[in-house]
Amino acid sequence: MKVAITSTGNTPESELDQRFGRCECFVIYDTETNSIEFIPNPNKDALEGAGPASVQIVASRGVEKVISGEFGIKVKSLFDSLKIQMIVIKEPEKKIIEIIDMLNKQ
Amino acid sequence: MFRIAVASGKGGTGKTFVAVNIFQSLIKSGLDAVLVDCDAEAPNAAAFFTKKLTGTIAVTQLVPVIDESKCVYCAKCHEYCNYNSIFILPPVKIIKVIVDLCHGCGACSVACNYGAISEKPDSLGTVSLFSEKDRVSIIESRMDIGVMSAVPVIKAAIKQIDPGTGIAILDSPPGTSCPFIETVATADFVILVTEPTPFGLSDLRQSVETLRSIDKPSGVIINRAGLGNNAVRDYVDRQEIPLLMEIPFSKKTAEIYSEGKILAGTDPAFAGSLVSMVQNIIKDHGNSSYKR
Amino acid sequence: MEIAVISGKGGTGKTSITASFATLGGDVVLADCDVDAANMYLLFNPVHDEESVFVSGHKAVIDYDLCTSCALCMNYCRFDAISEDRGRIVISEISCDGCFLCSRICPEKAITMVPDDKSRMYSGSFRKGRMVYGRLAPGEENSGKLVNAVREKAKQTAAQYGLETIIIDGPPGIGCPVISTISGVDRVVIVTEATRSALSDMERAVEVVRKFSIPAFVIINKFDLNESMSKEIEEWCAGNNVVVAGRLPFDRQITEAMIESKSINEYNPESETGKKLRVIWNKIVS
Amino acid sequence: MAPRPCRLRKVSKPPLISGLKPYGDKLKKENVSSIFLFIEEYEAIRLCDHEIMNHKQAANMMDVSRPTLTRIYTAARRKIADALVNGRQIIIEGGKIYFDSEWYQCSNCCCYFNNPGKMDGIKECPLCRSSEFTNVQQPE
Repeated sequence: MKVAITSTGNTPESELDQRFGRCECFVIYDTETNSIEFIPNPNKDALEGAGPASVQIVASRGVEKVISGEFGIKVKSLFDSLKIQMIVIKEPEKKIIEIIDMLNKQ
Repeated sequence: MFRIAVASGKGGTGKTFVAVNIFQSLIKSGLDAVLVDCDAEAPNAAAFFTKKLTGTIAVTQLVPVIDESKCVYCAKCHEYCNYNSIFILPPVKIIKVIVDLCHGCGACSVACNYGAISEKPDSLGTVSLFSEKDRVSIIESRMDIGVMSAVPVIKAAIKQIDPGTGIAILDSPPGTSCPFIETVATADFVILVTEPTPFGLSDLRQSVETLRSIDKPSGVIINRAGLGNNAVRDYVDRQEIPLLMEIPFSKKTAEIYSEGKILAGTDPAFAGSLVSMVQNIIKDHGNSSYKR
Repeated sequence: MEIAVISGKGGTGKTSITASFATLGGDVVLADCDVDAANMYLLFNPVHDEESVFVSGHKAVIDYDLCTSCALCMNYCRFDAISEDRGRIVISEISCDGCFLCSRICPEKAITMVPDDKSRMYSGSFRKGRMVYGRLAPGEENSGKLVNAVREKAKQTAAQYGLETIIIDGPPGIGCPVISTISGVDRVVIVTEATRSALSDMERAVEVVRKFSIPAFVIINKFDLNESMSKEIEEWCAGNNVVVAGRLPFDRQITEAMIESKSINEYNPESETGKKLRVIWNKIVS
Repeated sequence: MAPRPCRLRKVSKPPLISGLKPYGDKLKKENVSSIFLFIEEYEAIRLCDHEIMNHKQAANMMDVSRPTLTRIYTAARRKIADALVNGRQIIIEGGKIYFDSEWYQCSNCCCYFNNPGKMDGIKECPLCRSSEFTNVQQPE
């Protein structure tokens, strides 16, 4: 299963980015193969509609879950219709690697 | 027709106060005038008058509707859309229009080679017409909540002015951004209403610079004169901007206004000075024929 | 905590009240999101140490060496931005929305889109903490985006300097910039005054805030200019479950304080207005 | 063969009221039973007759097929007509539904999450696998 996490940088030591649409970077983590991919967010500075455009990026990677600090209204309804689970973590200092560890823990 | 826009950089300087009083004074002295409330975000000029609502015009923009049976998910519309308002996931055949983000530019329907995009009107706001004796005398623009830009509604309101009218008074939106420019660009003369405070001065300066950049003649009315300091007067003198009038601060005036009443209705001297001010403006700038 | 101060109508004293809150709040980040008319810096004279360019959109520009005046772009433009003037195609910078369509369909590739980069964002320090403010170049659109940029910068600044309270001076009206200002904040303060037009504008502002289900507080400024109107506002609030945090009298000292580049709570903290604002502030943050 | 499990219906907005009471002189209080309008039926009426959607749009909103929506809608109208004509009280409750805005908070790691699958209930936190979580309105 693939999970998308919003990140403030492109290393596992980076912290979770609280913004979904305008995060620095998306992390696509595959729980089966343990592979991590970092995708810089091209919509970071989009004038409008960064949220939906970012949904498009992560959804096209086939993720089933997405982890971020907050989701906007438009983003929520899009993920809902795509049946992708949203997980909100309200701890900005959480590191990407810590989140991945949680996902791996049985 | 001569068009005068009443504007102010900052909100609450008494722009609407000046606009409704000028309009009332012109009408009372038998002149042919129309008042256009271009402050589409917060229109309230019409509330001062008891005119009859005689018509409303829905202002819409065209938003795309996608026929999924014709769509081949080529994503060209998405690529053409500069506002991120088309959401598409070709592998799973999902395409959605996010109407809230759409500016109605029509690029997506141009992009589509498969005839899958048609368009439908989506509400942006309304223009209301208030009349007296079968003649439209107040035009009000009002945008819907959550709409991106007031500009299309303002444009639609200005279009409603009967070219045969003598004088049009445009109550402009505050600020110096797009809606303001849209309004003042159609005017022959701009009256800037300010107040003698540091905030008032800072905003006046910005408005003056903006108007200079588009070559619009303007003059200044200092409202609530005596309340603050002389910095605004000094600025106006230095910049050689005509000082059209000073309206002294009085609690009485503020009270009359707060009740939704018009000072010029009870103060003939004030009404008279507004009419002569307008007549002087027209005399000086009447030949600067408005072009768009 | 993020607190946004807005008003349906301009000139209700929103900026002066926000300035007082900044004084009362101790070490704060003050974000001036009234980007059309950012005035807060006049009161606090911040020393700005950072300036960044804000691109507010794009505008179409014609290369007349390539243009054949075929007017195709004119027929496609939905914003009435393109016209013909004596055989020459002209694009109005004012009306152009930056949709890129004309540049895409031009058979001669004569139209290019250039970024609008005249707007600026500043951040710096002032006597009560840090301050972030934007300045929109005249005639620019997308103030909502600049508001977002200012708020984002304010959040970063708060984290960087360990400041807990962010106070936002919002834009007037109810348009897109206002929505950008209040979405996701913890408290919204709506400043109104005792006039008929301010009431109707406040109703619209409350309607917008409702959509976000954020606790809202109303302050009736200059209530004594028309006490019956002020009553009417209070009744409306009571009937619509809106908390009136307090009423402030008309006070010339606010203007006097402004001329001295001070908030009323710095200029005369023991004045009636100063005391009342202190009570209101405590009510809002509690 | 066991009957096919019923697909859960998506409801975007919980009803404001929990029912309606009839009034009038000729009302016989004793032998008139209440009508139970299911929440999915309420939603169908809301979408079709209040939001003025066609059945296809409403079916999309509720995540059911068009014929199912029409069935729910027809049942709802019958019930409302019965209540109107016979002076019955309407009680809005029950039904196989889930709310669109349904969110949970994990008691262990404090994260918030929603349940987009909906067909099967949630057993554990998707992050830390804790089985302790509570239903919340929306993440703050």
